[in-house]
Amino acid sequence: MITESQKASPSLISKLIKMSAHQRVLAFASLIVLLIVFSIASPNFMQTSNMLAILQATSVNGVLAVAATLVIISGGIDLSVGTLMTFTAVVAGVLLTNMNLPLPIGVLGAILAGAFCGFCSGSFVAKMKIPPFIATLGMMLILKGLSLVVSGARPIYFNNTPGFDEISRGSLIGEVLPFLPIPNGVLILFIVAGVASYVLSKTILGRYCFGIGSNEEAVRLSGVNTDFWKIAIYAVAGGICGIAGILISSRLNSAQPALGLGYELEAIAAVVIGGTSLSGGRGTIIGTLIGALIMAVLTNGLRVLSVAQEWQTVVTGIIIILAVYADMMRRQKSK
Amino acid sequence: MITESQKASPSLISKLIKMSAHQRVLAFASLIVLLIVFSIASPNFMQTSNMLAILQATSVNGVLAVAATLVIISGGIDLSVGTLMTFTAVVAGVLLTNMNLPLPIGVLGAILAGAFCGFCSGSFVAKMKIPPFIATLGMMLILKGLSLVVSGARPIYFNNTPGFDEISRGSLIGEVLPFLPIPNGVLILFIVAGVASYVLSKTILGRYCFGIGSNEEAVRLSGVNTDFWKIAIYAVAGGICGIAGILISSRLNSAQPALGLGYELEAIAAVVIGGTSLSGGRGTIIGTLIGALIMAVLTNGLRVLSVAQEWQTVVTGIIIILAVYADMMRRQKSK
Amino acid sequence: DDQLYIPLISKGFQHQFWQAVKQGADQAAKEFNVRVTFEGPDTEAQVDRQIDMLAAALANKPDAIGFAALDSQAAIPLLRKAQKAGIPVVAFDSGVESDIPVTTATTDNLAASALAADKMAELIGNKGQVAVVAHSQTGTTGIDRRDGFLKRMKEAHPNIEVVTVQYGDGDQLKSTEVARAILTSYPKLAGMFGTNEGSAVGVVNAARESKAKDLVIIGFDSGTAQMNAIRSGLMAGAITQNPIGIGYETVKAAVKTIKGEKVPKIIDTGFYYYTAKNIDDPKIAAVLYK
Amino acid sequence: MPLLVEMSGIEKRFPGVYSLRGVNFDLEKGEVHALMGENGAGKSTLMKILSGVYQKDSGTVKVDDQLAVFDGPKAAQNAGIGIIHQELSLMNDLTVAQNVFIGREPRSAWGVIDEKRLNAQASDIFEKMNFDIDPMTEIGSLTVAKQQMVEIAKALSFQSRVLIMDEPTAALNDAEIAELFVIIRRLKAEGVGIIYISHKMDEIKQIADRVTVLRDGEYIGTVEAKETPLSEIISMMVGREVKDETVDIPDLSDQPELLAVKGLNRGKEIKDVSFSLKKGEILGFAGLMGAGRTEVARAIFGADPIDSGEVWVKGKQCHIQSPCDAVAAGIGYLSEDRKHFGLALGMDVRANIAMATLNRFTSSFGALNESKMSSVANDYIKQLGIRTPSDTQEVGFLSGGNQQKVVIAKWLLRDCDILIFDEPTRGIDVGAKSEIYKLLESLAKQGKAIIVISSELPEVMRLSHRIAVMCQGKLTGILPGGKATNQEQIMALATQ
Ligand SMILES: Nc1ncnc2c1ncn2[C@@H]1O[C@H](COP(=O)(O)OP(=O)(O)OP(=O)(O)O)[C@@H](O)[C@H]1O
Ligand SMILES: Nc1ncnc2c1ncn2[C@@H]1O[C@H](COP(=O)(O)OP(=O)(O)OP(=O)(O)O)[C@@H](O)[C@H]1O
Ligand SMILES: [Mg+2]
Ligand SMILES: [Mg+2]
Repeated sequence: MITESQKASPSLISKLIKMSAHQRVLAFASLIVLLIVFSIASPNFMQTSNMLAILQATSVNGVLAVAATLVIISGGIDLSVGTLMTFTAVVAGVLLTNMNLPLPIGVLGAILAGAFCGFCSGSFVAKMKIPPFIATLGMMLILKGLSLVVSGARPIYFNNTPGFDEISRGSLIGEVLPFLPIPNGVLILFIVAGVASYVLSKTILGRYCFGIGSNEEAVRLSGVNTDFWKIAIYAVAGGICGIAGILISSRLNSAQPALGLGYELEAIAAVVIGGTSLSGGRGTIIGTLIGALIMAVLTNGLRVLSVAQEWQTVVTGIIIILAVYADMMRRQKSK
Repeated sequence: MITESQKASPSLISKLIKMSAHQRVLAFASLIVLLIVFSIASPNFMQTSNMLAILQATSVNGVLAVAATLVIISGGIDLSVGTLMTFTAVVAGVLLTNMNLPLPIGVLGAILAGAFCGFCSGSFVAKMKIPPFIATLGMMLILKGLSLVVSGARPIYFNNTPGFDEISRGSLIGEVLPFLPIPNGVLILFIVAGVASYVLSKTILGRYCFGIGSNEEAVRLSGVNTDFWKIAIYAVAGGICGIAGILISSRLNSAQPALGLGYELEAIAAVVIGGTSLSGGRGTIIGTLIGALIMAVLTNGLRVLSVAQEWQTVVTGIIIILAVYADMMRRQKSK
Repeated sequence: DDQLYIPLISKGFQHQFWQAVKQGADQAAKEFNVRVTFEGPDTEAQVDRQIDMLAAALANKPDAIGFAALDSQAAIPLLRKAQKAGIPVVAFDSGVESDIPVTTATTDNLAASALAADKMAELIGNKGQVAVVAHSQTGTTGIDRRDGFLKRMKEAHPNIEVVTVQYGDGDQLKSTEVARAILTSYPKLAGMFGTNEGSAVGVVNAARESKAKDLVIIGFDSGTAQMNAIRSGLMAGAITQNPIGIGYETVKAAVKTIKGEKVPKIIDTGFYYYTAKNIDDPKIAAVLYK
Repeated sequence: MPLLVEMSGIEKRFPGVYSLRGVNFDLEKGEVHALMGENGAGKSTLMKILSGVYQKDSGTVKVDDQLAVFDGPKAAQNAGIGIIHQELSLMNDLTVAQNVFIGREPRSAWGVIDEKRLNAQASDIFEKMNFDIDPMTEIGSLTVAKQQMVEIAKALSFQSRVLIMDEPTAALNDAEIAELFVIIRRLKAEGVGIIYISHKMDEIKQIADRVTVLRDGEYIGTVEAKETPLSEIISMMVGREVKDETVDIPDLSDQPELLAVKGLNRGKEIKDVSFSLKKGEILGFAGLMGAGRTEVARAIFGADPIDSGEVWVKGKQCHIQSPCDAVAAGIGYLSEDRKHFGLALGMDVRANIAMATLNRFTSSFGALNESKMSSVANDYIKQLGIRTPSDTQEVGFLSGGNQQKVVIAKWLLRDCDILIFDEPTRGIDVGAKSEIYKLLESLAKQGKAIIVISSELPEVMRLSHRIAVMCQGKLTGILPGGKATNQEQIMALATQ
């Protein structure tokens, strides 16, 4: 574990820089600028504990954004990520608390439930030819209702499953490296992002994801079963939302059936800020990660500065526009 | 007025049927099916007063959806319609209540404020090359905050402006045709839709709207100042949101500064259910109107049937998917 | 069927507070053998959605209606319509600016959070910094609870500084994030007040995650997580209203009115401050929801 | 010889259009069978049926004497039938190699792609084709010609027994065409059957064994290519004889200068280009693929920003920042890539023809006069022979050549003083081509100044009063038109 993370760290940074140089992840610079500005504005901002809070805050939205990235690169959109997360959390609650099953089954159950819902959305899109917006909007409503139905409209607490909250809050890294108490939730986000990034760039699924997003008809004419792969992409995204479901319910030590609405916009925003095009065909996971971090830093920073809430939203809006504008400028110049 | 509406009514229906036959507005059939099913299921559904309630409920979302349709046909998206509506309502509140200005100024002020915000979004998109999703997401956040700032985070009541609530609640038609007490809000929706429909199909703005949505670069290389027209489209959409702002604040006799979040998804959903493609270049206002009606009928019908609220959302999700699926089927068959 | 039909239009649905109100209403429905439905919009900002719900409820020609107004004026035309149709209206949780409702079953949120302020002052020794995590900047209960707390602090405890009020929309995760940020910017913070279940649980989560030990936390409402926090001492105590009672009294008053009996103009369902000590008192336990 | 493919009695109907009626076609092993016909005759449709993209309404398809039913492109691929589509169908965001092997990536367990092998395999194919390209470049950044070469490479990589080429050379230059013919001859020797569609008549003589002609979706006949004179094939296609004159160069010495370009620079693509154009003159631009002709045109038109240089129109300097400015200054530009830059495919013929001139059809309040627009559109449909059921047909449903005619109509209607036509006859049939040549000549006679960029040397030589030759972003020389210049002189300047 130690060597793993020690190795990972420099290579990640060098990769970031390399990618940034490749004009792919220009949002990176905006993130740095934000961090610098907030550090200057508030001495409390650059504390370890606050940095951890930001990372922690990124974890759930980050995982959802990774899921959304896959779907968006393939030219679709997934509005159901938020309620899907909630639904899988409820499923985990039912399995672990109501049915008293062991932890791994709960986790697996949530991921499989997520993948199944994704499979359904994907089938609506691929087989029934329903526009992704509508298919996943419908799924979002269905899951919003089902979460309430399954949970009986009340939170399910994981009191039977000791250590459940450690999944997100504990720190495996911190145990071996006490000076780096990165919560597991963040570790999981990075693992999910790493795997997703690998899948996107190195596997068939990823290739078809880009291909379908770029020109679905061309891929189909090349003899690829695009329907199958589209469904697979939605199902994988659904499974990732299942991981987010575990993360959030572990953090709250309960499955909150009413949560999740509005999270989809935030996830999609992270994706787009990270440079992924909503029309499909291009995008990176690392960009998405940076997009999610930008949003978390922004929210946290403004809160730490105790900016009045109504102004927080105004400033957030302006900075999101400016951050993306800065990217556009750099991209144009580099051309 | 009488002859006007009497004339309009049959021609509207014949137009609807004709358009439906042209395989453009297939959602129409789904709407009819829904109406029939609910009438059979509940005797209370087909009352005049309930029909009026449905129309009333459609009015605000319908106007927002018309605004969203313009932007979507031009290949963009407008996430700010909901908070833009709220912001214009607050502007009207400030003008009419806080500053005690006469009614027409308040109405005009709201519409102009909307158009100005749309102009800003449009400029972000056209001049700063920011993806529409981000530009309007930023605008949405800015306006959400500004509404709270300007209103002092509390509702502004229109108690100084007697008759303000008549704008939406009164019934000009009802005064001349007592058996048809259609609220003015609905009348305004139909007028807005009619004008928008005319603009889209018969004017240069509409033609460029379709052209830019279909292939922006081709239009630009035809020597058209696409930036100008894109900004114009967003500005017009913003102005229409201003009308929605007047409608909602008149209906509530107050400007509610926290309203509006989430309304953008509903408006976009109505647009897409109505057969407009999110990738731009095709769509109709009449489809949008029907999409908005489908959503309102669905919500109202399930409520009148006293379906438990958690199941209402589930059923809504399923029916939205099925309605769009039915369209797809018909469209394919007619091919 | 000749069962009486009483729809309740509330301010919310998924939130535990409203589910508790629903529970009380269902309880009364069983007791008086009436049919009750319960609906509410997704957020307390959606005033127009609530009016659409009210309109749909009226279409069903109910025998009475329970209504918790999101805005004190917006629904008045529809309520007039109900009055014309002879449908009695029982207001609950918040009143409307009209004499149409036969009664209002509610608690005084201002007084309840003033009590929270007093308890907070007592626990932190009448001086220091405190912060508020509120659940709504525009909803009536949110405003009342925030203002009740702020006003009382200013008037009765001048040595205590309320350093910031921030809003987490009653969403546990968001409130956690908000509270953590507050703890970062005010390391010397002595106490925090969460104005509803989601906010209070968020504050507890944040205190746990950032290992803030000596923070005095006072919450509002109940729910398993909050009650556990109180039992374990993480949270000093919380104010609770009687949501089950509100639901119950609303239906009961409606039934009475339909039968022609008189009801008082205001039904105060009361509020309590509870701590680890009295949480199991039968009187308190009865008003807490899990 | 055994028949590889035998199609008989093929019918296909689209809403409002009878695309194919009872067409017969067969293909032998090792032959090149050319499929000819005017724009909209049904060639592409027939080939899409053979490759499983469309389903036929009736008729039979036999492969190796076995009845075959292709319900999708995969089924046709499995039967050994490969196709290069007329319209490029590539994934712009993927690299060249990724495009070529989409669906057939070399992979290990878990679906992990062996990117190195992928690129190596692609390099192999390109090497065999004598096509110099880095397999790792993104498709979207290539010129149309290079994209076309990638399409060809992709089709070759399937190693099909039947290879359909639907206008593979429309975007190619003589050099690449020669390269392609080498490949075709090699495949032929290997026993591959090739179906070849092209509007470049001289290619037929060079490469085809047999020729089948379609007209209006009907089967006209099959002839031996070697024994049949071109004029006969053309009259089979067009139903009449096509005569084309050679250019007669007018004396323009006393004509005013309409356009002057001075010291144009843009990155590596355009290096110090200067030339001028007189009223009534047709200036041809020749050069190899990537010579920078398109870039010059786009720069003059304001479609791309320039680094330095001046554009003078009618003796006045114009600061052209955007196409909008250019059109206002009287410059029109017909792009070489109709699909991306010329047409709104989802809109109807009428709207596309009027796209550059909408404000001429507006009355008060910006309302459009549809009937006027319709009558104008119909004039052009007649004049250019655009094959469409009506002026309200979606342009995307027209055949490739007819789409091209719609773009031409758009610029004719705009009536600019200076017209830049970039590959104007791409995909246009012989009959229509000579009509368009005559049209350009008459426009010049009316006093317009015209630039024609073309990769077909005969076309440049047929049309131009003067011929500008470009090489690697530089204008290497301007030659006189007509008989005074021969191909070798042009090629010498183009390959400096
Ligand atoms: N998908 C479609 N929908 C409607 N009509 C179509 C469709 N595809 C082709 N057509 C029509 O069928 C006819 C034949 O078209 P096709 O593309 O086969 O012509 P072509 O011979 O390849 O012409 P070109 O030389 O211009 O490429 C044309 O009139 C065209 O408009
Ligand atoms: N969109 C683009 N992105 C990057 N490079 C491009 C792009 N378009 C053209 N180029 C490059 O610019 C140079 C000039 O291309 P251009 O298209 O102007 O040549 P051309 O003379 O018109 O040739 P042809 O049209 O025959 O390909 C080439 O090196 C080409 O690779
Ligand atoms: Mg063709
Ligand atoms: Mg070119």
